[in-house]
Amino acid sequence: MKDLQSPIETDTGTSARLQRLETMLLIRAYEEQLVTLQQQGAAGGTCTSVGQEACATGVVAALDQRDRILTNHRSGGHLLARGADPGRMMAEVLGRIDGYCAGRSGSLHISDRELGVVLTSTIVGGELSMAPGVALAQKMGQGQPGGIVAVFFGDGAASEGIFHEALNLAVHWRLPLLFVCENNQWQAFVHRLETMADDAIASWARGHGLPVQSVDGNDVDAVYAAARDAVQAIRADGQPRFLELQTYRRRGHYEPDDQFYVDATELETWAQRDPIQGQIDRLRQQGLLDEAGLTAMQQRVRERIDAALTFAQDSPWPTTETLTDFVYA
Amino acid sequence: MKDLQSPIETDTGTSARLQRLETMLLIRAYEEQLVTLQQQGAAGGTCTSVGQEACATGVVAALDQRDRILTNHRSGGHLLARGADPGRMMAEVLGRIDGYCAGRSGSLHISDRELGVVLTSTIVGGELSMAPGVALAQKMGQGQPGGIVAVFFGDGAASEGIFHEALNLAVHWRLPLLFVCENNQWQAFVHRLETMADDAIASWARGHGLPVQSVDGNDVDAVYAAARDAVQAIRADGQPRFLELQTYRRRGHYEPDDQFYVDATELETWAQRDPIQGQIDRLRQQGLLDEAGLTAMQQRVRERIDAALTFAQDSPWPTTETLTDFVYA
Amino acid sequence: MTQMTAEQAMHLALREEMQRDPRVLLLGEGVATKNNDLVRDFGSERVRNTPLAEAIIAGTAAGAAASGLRPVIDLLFAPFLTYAMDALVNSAGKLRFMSGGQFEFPLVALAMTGSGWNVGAQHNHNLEAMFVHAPGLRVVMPSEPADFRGLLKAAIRDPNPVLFFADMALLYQTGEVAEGTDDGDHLVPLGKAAVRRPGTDVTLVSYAKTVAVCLEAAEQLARQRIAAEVIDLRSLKPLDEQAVLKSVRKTGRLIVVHEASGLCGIAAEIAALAATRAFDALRAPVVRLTGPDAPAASSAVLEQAAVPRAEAVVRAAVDLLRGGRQTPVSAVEEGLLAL
Amino acid sequence: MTQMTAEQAMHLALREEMQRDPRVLLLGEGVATKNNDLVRDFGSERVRNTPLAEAIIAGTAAGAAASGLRPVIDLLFAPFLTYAMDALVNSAGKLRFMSGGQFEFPLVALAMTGSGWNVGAQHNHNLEAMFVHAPGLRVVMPSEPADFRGLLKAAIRDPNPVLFFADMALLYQTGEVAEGTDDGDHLVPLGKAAVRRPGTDVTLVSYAKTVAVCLEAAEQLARQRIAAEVIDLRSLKPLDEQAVLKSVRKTGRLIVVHEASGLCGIAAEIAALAATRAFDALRAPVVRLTGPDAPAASSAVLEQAAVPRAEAVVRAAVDLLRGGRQTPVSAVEEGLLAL
Ligand SMILES: Cc1ncc(C[n+]2csc(CCOP(=O)(O)OP(=O)(O)O)c2C)c(N)n1
Ligand SMILES: Cc1ncc(C[n+]2csc(CCOP(=O)(O)OP(=O)(O)O)c2C)c(N)n1
Ligand SMILES: [Mg+2]
Ligand SMILES: [Mg+2]
Repeated sequence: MKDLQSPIETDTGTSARLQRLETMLLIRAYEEQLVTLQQQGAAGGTCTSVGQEACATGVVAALDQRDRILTNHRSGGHLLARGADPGRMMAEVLGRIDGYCAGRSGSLHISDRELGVVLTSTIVGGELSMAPGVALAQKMGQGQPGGIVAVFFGDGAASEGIFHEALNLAVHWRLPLLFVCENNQWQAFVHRLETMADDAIASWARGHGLPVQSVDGNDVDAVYAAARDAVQAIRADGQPRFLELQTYRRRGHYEPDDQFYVDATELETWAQRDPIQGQIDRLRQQGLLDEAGLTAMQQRVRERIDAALTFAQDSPWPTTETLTDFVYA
Repeated sequence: MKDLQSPIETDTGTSARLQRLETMLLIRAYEEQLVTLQQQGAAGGTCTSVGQEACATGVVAALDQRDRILTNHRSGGHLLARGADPGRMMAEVLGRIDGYCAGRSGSLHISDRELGVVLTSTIVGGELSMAPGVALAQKMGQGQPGGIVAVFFGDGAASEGIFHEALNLAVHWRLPLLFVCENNQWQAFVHRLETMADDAIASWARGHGLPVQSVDGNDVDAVYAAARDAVQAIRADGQPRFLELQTYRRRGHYEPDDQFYVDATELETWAQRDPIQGQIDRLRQQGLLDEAGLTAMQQRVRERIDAALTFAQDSPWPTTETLTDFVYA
Repeated sequence: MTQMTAEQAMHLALREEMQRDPRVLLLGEGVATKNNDLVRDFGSERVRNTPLAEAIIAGTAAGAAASGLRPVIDLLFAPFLTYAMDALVNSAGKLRFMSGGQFEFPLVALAMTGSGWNVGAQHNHNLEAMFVHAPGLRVVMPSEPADFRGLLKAAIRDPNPVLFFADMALLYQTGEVAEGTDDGDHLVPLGKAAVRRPGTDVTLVSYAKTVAVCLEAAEQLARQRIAAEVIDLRSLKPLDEQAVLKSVRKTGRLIVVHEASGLCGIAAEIAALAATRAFDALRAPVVRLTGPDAPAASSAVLEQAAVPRAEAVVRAAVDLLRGGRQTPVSAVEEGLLAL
Repeated sequence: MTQMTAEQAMHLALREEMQRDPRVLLLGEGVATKNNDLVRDFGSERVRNTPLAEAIIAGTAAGAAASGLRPVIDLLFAPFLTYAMDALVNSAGKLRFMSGGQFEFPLVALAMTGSGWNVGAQHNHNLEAMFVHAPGLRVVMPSEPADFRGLLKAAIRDPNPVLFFADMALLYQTGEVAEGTDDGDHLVPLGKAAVRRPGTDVTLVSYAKTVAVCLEAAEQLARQRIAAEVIDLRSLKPLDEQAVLKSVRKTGRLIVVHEASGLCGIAAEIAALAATRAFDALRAPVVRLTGPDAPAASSAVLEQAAVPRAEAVVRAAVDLLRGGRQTPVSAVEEGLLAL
């Protein structure tokens, strides 16, 4: 963390866009590896973000190292986009001591203070409850100068009362907080239209009087641009912004999940809008990516995931004498 | 409860308007009596609604006997407007067995099932959490045919997350529920503008997509008219409505409270807009009330309160053997 | 008799009670998705997917229960109950009393808890004791399929709010459940413990997954000619105090075993019961073998290590019979886990 | 030494700690209104009125605490903690552990509770045991002004989340508090009980308002030549187990007294402690005198009747010394209130 002010990625130029494609491929490969492990009985379930990779990638790319992130149960993308080591993440999923949380978290609450991914909670709305406090500390001088806070949550979380409380506090206390709602249309086993109006999330957020933008969450360039603007605005005036990213949860809620309850046509429609394939097509059309380049990228990703798996599986289990470590400070 | 469908008051004619004035006078006299008792050390504190009498009176007058009401800590007006016996209310405040809740409630949670004033909670937001369930039962055939539910709460309660959850559920499940926010500008010892935007309540409610109306809560005719329209609309389509009543808490939060924190000019401005004096002036101007009529009315009210006080003070204390009555069914 | 899992037994109970009483309805995040047979048979009014908002689910249940319905709400995992706490503790638990008996709250709140799925402490937290401490609530936590069914049926019929905790590790274990339609025989009344194994030397009191731990320990102890009596509490509130006291008066020795942490937990209550009401009969210190005062870890090794094991129970029982000793609050403290 | 009320002592502690450590801030509904001297001296950034929303107050405190601040939040009355339960139990209590020790949560949550104001069970509910049961939290509940100050100071300095319960009945009672600026002498460490009166015949363990009840009982017992030792727990978690065990080993008799209800309460924990770890020293049944398993009534008569009285403690102690007896869980059950 030498230059805190330099964004992890700086521009909308070719190398940054290729980098973001590679990030999305990494997220996909990582999560598919977890699915395989689960199917083999070698790991418990996880919440994957297959189909949502552009959300994590685009928003996190717009943040600086001095910024902080809060996330939830579906956090793999956010962590990897932030630069987390897939090996330590996988070790955590497998419950090993080299995991980011020494095996205490498992897949659902991985955080890494160093990376600025803090206080991950799997209580839906937990991240929303803590985010204003992190932003308040930032505002009161406890973070890196100029830093802001981004909080990722789902459309389901927006139904919890804490959503409303967090928005009101952030607006009223003028907290440097970016709300990022990944509206993936599902709330575990319930389609969101079963529990809220179609335009509910943006409209609820607007009721709080802060700037709200809805973006195609499957277009990483669009997500990046919107997030960059929002982040700049927050840095400029210190006040919160709201992004709704329209996307879709393509796998089940939690592995394994046969999705018997999902409308096949809807699923297929969104599969056609895959954020990774879409970006590959776009970069190809623009002449920025060729077959060799893509293959090399995929190769690098595969190698990282293989190495990660080896690392994770080689990591020791915690010993039972450490059962009560970390409870009290 | 012979004729469930007949409104407790039917019209906007003279006798109904005089009746509502008398109701307001009764509420004022009742609460002032409680203040006196508190000052004499004869009763604990209460939350009075001095200055807000038009809200309770206007809305409750628009309800039928078949309708149900949920209210909160500041419920004296709602109960009296509904026809509750001030004697039993006072007995409850004094902790006596003839109180509506056998002395278990005290001033803060008086309910009376017979009157349809149910589940009063002093947990701010508690009434909002239960109201959809009462309305659901109504919708599913457990209430009186055609009945609706009205829930009274404050501007402070609108800050609790449960407000948002209750609105979403009521809208999405199409519940016959009238939300009545008495925006009295105060949330205990905090002015509401310290914690929310000026237009917050209506704007939060509008985010949920239901019809919202803001009304002068110190004009009983206006409140009645708006409530009557809302109630009719709910009865017609079974869907929720939202009323915000702009008013002011003229006494402190809870007796005793010297209101050192209240802006004297603001208080005085609202005192000039007293709902009772305003209505007296209007009725006089319209030639519907003369001095003798008013004196007679005040006399009747005084007699009822005196009788209530005697009744309450004569009521026995609960015996300690009954300490654990009513816990389990 | 037929074999079914605890989950199937719960489903059967729901179906039977919905059949019997049209006021029973099922609310929760995904209940309609997961129970589409119930939607088919009882309609979408009575089986409702809710918004993702536990506070309003529980509040709605309280309001509906007081207004003539009999809601069963599925709050998924026990830690999510923290969002529903006001509705359960302050409304459902208190408003009958606070209204001088005007309202009743016949509702059931379902929640899963306990180790077995490596999901970590925000899904796995045995907080049943918190609700036992709160007035006006009832709490049950069965250990076998027949009781999952029978207690759920009784809970639905009870006029009080009941918290029904399902131990995750038991949900897919099978057991014998009586066949036939509902004729009351399959009810398990709240407040009745079951003696799972009679014995005369030491009383093992437990509930949920650790009942099996105690039975296994009793089996091992039998080989050492120690006759352990195993009591499955089933209801944590009302607690079958007489069953516990009777057994302790007989054996003179008491070991309480559960997965929840020890401080102010059920084992504390049972130990206190013995120390206050069966002191004269006690021949040795009471022993508590409980989970540690720590959140549950996700890592399988640690998750399992936090659950008291049969070996620890055996060792404690043998020690007691050898003449009493000072014993620990949690399974961890004395290294019993090392077994 | 100077005389002040418990409320003044808390205010002094807040002032001293805000002075000492610029990271300490005070958040809550009305805290800025009620403490305008603190606003004046420490600024409106550090003393903030919040929206009326306990969940976000507590969540914000958790987030801020993990990010370098040391928030003190005033949640007003204990039953309102039900709205803050997720933030306190699932976040502040667990996320240190769940993150493998990456975060700390140095926050203090204040709440008033207990009888004295006739405000009924939605303001008056002693639910401290719920937080004792939850891992990762500390819980204190002082009985006299010097401890209100000293424990609040220690709580603010503690790196863990601390629940600070203020017994309403004690808030305006005065007591001696040391003068002078903060030099550490006025800290009361968490986890240390105080022996309020030494004795050899029976141990009375209590906290908050019932400490005075026990002292009064001890006074009456002294007239009957019974020397009662009175222990004020002060911290409920960590619990000063050694202090309790030491006293019980000396007296052989234990009576635990508190206002909170009995089931899975602190008295259960203390009774269990004695039964598991001082059994050999016990010469009589343990006695619990607690509030009933019922919400608190508003009516003054009933509210007072729910609090254990000195007469009941005396009677129990005399009974124990006469040779042991079977005693009740709550003060109500055996009609002790009739005294
Ligand atoms: C308070 C709470 N309720 C329920 C759950 C179970 N649960 C986990 S994720 C989830 C769905 C969340 O939906 P959303 O917020 O849209 O996020 P998504 O999973 O779609 O990314 C549910 C119901 C939980 N973890 N916490
Ligand atoms: C959950 C909860 N938090 C705090 C309180 C304390 N309290 C009682 S009334 C009140 C103010 C409520 O404001 P509002 O909702 O506007 O109603 P008003 O009192 O103005 O009628 C507060 C903070 C409470 N009773 N419940
Ligand atoms: Mg979603
Ligand atoms: Mg108000």
